[in-house]
Amino acid sequence: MYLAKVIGTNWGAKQAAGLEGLKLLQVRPVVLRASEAGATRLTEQDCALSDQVIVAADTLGAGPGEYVLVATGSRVRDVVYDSSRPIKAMVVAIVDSADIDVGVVR
Amino acid sequence: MFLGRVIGNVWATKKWPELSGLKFLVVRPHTLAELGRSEPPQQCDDAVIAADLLGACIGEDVVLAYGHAARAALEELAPGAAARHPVDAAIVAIVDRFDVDPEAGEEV
Amino acid sequence: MILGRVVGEVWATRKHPKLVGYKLLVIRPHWWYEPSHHVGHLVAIDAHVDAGVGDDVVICMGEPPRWQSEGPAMPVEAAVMAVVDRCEVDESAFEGPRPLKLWRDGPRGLIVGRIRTEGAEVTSQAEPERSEP
Amino acid sequence: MIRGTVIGEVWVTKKAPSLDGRKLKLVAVRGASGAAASGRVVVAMDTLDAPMGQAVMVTFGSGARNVLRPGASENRDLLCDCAISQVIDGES
Repeated sequence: MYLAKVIGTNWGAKQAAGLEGLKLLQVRPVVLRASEAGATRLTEQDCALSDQVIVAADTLGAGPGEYVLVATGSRVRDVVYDSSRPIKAMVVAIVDSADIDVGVVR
Repeated sequence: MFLGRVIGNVWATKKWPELSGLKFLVVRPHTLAELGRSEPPQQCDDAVIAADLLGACIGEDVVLAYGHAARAALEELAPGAAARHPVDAAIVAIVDRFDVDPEAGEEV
Repeated sequence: MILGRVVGEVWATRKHPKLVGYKLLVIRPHWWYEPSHHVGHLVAIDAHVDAGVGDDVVICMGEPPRWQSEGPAMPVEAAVMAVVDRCEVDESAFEGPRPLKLWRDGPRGLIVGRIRTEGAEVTSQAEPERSEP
Repeated sequence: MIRGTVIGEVWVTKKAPSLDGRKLKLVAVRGASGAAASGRVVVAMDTLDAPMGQAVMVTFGSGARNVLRPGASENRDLLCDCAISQVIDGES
């Protein structure tokens, strides 16, 4: 699972049958970089966003700008949805706050 | 999967229980350039430890299976145990001969 | 799937029982695909396609190759699934910040040209993002 | 699943049975900073007839096989690890 920020959504009339009724969210995985010396808490500025954009299925109604937890893999899909869905990434939590030990990151 | 040459052995007495009975070899992957020329690989900057169930010896060229394929290799030879083998590389073939031309198919 | 060129073949009598009856082909991948350990090649089984050395082929990776024969999974990670006749790429793929890299001439029969891009216009109003570090 | 742009096509005749009748498209993966930003290209099986230059969504592994034949247990042998799962009409 990884932290990611929701940047939008995409839709299309022609799509795989298994996507029926699924809300799709475009997310950018969070990349932690070492913050300046002396900083005790990581702020949003320290969370850079990867250039990669992943499309994840969403069951919780997360909106653009929110930070979410994304889980991937067929095992998770079979639990959250069912084994016939053509998806591999799912939003499994909307993050209220995250506390990361600055020391470990530096 | 990729080709490599066996360059050493690894013995370990203290190890994960499922690994007992498995032989481990040190395999150096062949780069594409080395596959083209016949002379042996020079410096060794990368080595993989692979489980060996076929009895490969030092100096032999082998085909290495990696990841899920490695565990699938163990399934056949140790039925039912593969799921518990914490192994990510296994030797699946001992090469008699390989014939590689990295330039094959180039418009000449 | 990835595109690659068959640059060689491997013969092995002492091999894993599940590999008996399958040709082992040495593949040099085209463009961006980076095989593990940067060895620049990968070995794939020939899934009933009978590709020869010098052919450009389409290779399927991951789980499907392991279930190409009955019974327990085969110890493989890649299977040749088709021989490429012709491959067409739009010129635009060779521009931009990270253009498509070709291994020398790329797949044989590669035609590069400006392809009519009459695809639907994407109404893209991506949210203004902070610039990347 | 990732977003990409259809940049090309691959024609094959000698092929494994699971491919019959389906097209193979070349999709350039699109990063956050614009088209084909990541330089990565994948060969994706296309059952939705996505035209050249079209923005599409691509899914991998068992997701791709579910595009062709839903139901994970009986499509493991389908030789496909990447498939176009949506022709993107719009993004926000």
